[in-house]
Amino acid sequence: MKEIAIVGYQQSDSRSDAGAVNEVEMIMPVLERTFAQVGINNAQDVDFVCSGSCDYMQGAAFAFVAGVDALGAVPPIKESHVEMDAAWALYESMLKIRMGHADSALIYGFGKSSPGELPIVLSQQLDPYYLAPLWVDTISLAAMQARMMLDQGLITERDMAEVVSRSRRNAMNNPHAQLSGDMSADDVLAQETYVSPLRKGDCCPVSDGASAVVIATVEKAKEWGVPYALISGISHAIETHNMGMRDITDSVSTRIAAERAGMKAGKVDVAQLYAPFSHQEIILTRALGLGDETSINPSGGVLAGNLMMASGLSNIGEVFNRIISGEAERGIAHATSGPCLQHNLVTVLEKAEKA
Amino acid sequence: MSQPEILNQAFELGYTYTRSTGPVVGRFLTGLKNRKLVGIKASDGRVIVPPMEYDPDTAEELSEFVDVGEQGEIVTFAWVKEPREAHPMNEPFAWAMIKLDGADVPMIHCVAAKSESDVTTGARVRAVWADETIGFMTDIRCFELV
Amino acid sequence: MANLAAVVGIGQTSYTTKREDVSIAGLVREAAVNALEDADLTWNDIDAVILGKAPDMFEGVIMPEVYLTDALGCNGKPMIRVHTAGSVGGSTALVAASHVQSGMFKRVLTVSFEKQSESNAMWALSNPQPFSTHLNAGAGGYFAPIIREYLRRSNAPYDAGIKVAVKDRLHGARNPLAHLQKPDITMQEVEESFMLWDPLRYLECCPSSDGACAMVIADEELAKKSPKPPAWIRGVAMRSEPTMYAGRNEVNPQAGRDCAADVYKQAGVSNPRKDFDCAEVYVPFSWYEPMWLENLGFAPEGEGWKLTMEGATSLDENGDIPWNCSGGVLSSNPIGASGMIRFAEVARQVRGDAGEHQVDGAKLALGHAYGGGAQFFAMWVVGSQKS
Amino acid sequence: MSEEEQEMITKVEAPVYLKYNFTAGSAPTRFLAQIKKGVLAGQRCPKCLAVYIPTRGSCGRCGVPTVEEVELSDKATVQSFTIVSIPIPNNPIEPPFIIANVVPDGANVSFIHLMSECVNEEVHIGQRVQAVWKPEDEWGYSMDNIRYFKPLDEPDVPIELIGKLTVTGEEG
Repeated sequence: MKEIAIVGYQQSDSRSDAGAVNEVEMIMPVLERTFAQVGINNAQDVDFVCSGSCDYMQGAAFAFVAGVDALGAVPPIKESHVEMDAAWALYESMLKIRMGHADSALIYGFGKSSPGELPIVLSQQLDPYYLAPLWVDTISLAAMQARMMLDQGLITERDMAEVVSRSRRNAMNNPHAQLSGDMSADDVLAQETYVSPLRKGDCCPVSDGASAVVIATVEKAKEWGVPYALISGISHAIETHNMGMRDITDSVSTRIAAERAGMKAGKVDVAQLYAPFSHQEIILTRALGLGDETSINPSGGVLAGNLMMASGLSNIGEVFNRIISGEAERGIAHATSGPCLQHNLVTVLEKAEKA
Repeated sequence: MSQPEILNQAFELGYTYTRSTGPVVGRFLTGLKNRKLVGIKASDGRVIVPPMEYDPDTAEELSEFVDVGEQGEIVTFAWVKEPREAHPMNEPFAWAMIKLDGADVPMIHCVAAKSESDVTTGARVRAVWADETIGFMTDIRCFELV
Repeated sequence: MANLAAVVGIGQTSYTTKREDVSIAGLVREAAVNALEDADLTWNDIDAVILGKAPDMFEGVIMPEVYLTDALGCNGKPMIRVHTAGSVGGSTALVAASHVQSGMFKRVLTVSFEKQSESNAMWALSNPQPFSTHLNAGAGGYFAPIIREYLRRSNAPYDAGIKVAVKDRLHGARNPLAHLQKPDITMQEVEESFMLWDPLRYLECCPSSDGACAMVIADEELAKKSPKPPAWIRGVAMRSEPTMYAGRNEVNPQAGRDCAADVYKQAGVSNPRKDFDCAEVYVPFSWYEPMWLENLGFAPEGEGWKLTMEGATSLDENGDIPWNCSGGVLSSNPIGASGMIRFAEVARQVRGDAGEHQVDGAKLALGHAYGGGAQFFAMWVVGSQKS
Repeated sequence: MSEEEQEMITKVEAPVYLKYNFTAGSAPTRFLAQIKKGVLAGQRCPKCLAVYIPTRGSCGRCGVPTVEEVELSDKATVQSFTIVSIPIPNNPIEPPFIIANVVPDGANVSFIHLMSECVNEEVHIGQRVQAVWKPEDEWGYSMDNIRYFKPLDEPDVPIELIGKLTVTGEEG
């Protein structure tokens, strides 16, 4: 099977409000930087393009069609789209390369979530008969999950606050982060509760932005002559939509995905976990069996800026960055979808052997 | 090129949506209309309320309905200090997962309470019915502490 | 080279204006169960589910794969949701095929659906956006001017569209699943139907349907063991181009031509009219048959309408290259599923399992879908033989 | 049959309305700021030099931002059209009416707008038209400042030149 590498990654700033910039205007600068990083001109220089977005973020049907306007798709290109986080667009691109129909692919994700009331928008993901009509927002669902963990003694509020503190501090090194700063766990605990037991700091912000990744066969990566990291495994799994039927203090599907992706085959130096709420990072860390040897969310993770439909892809890019910089040799990137970690994807990245 | 001003305009995206329920969801909603709660038995015998159409573990179609009580116990909850406009309650309230008597799987609904400190995991609650029930999820106006 | 993959199970719902007896999950489930039964498989035999549908706003359920997990037996398995506008049913089938062709999966289920009646919207999703003119009169309003330009270029007789409208409804009358059942339709009836978007009459336009379509796609080894003949996937291609750019050929889009050339090359097709036994092509408005006959190389540019008028595309007239034997999009249109129905119907043909609309001895067939402003294309070629 | 079964619920009304604060993109905003002043402003692609109106932010062909503003004529050519016989939701205009794809002089792409003051059956591809504006005090950030396009008494534009005229209406 052809080895596949990631060769480029760029992200926009994560902003609470992208202002006048529309979707195509948000995507273009990110793509431009990605192309420059890889040393290619535009989407014509890759064999396949796949994007991830969701119409309901900005509130317009066919939002992804605008994305095609950023690609220079004349002559026409091989292109597809998932109404999911772009990490799944990367997954689709991997299939395309593995089947021999592409040697390289551009993947991008974008979301302008600020125009709507995101936690309420996402309530309409839920069961359309039993839950969507109640407008149960995503923060409240996560708060119930957190309380269950607190009640069962699986975590403390301080554990959660420490996740937040580390995120904000790590984000100080991330120029694209929306929330960063030298915030201690005590500072977090000093915040009043928001949707109890969650504090504002426990919740990811609402963000606008985009990110892009280029992947290619190792042969192609070498031809391009750019640093690359290997994608040694990728897998995902979804769970029942009835939260009452899941153990929401655990993430079974994350564990399944990590096993299938071969995470356990080696040491994990870095893990970028898509945890929109502080306690979910703890769930994921435990589900994956990660210990002290693993640096968790060095970018700050989505608590420092949550690009809906793109942050899962960004996580893959952030691990890539740390491998090519030499900070890490092996890492995993996680993406999630659905309420309370219903659907999870795990990618394993590794340092390439010296060519 | 001068720096563009920002042009904003509020708009509402929406449709009326008339949903056909199918027999399982329809049976539950019919129960609500009659102020009764009904669950369904999963392949492993657990009683799920509201009833799911398909078993999460075996993917089999489910059909064995079971009546459950209108009282239950809070499994976990979230306290909403500032209800959002779309929320079913205007005053501070709790979202809760509630395991009804006779059910094994908790359902999600809201719980009316004066303050967060009144609500606890394990607390007993009872369904409060809307003045008029029409066969919709909001026929349960909320749950209240017993 | 891609691993071999084949369609080993096909399931559809019947298509109708409103499926009032099922939930959204129930609708999707029905097609999926039919596909599993057709393949003589159970839920445990499925390794992943690939779901497709057009905009979530049709049902108002955001990212519905999240809610449909249990209906599709997907708990613990991979689930992916594709959305490429009107071409999505075709694109979804291609993404499903790639799961197997990549060698990463042995057997997957793919499902696409639309329960668009739920939205009660008159012209699907044409609600106004701020700062733009509110002249959106539905898809017909968008495509009618393009059709007018085709008429100008080709000098096609005014009734070529009418002929397609009749032909596809007569085909649909052979297909018990088709939404419109009009066995007695006449040219006169179509011609006298209300002119909606000149030159498109009411009966030259697709209906709006609820429905779902599903397929099981398996690798070579499992396909060989399948109880019914597999439909081997001989070529897969997709192409996209922007909605609008200076000099864009909207009548005969390059993306469609390029996509066809790509898929033909894979399948060893040099003369599509001769090499294919039939085709299912996305024709939501009658005139798109002659337009796509040209775009897909079945006829020289400007002459697609001649095939239509000669009856070459008609099963009832013993045409040499029947198009849309199932009745096509003109007979059933659950938008998100419409592309997959095309792909599934050609698989039925080469499996010899198309019932009253079977083309005798069909061995090689083209499935086609398009979407957006005729800018997204998905195609596959299936055959009764591996090569 | 029990009473309960007789009244089985089979459907529910479940409206979903979500509020958004729509923001025009920055390139669209520049177009809208001009049309508020009664000016049809196109934007030129720096690579292929095509002029777009109304711009969406990029040249679809090249995938780059359209930056340079180009003032266009309000005279235009009909690229194609349809006669619509059904009402548009949320639009008071009464059918039958003509929606035409018109290319303003100086632009290379068309946009759709209404045509009026014409005999519907006589509208044709290549026909010359001109914008009829609303009174100035009604102008806002909208293409609707143009009420409709009306026929001009000028010779038709040859097919191969549609979308290629300069801002003065000459062969580009």
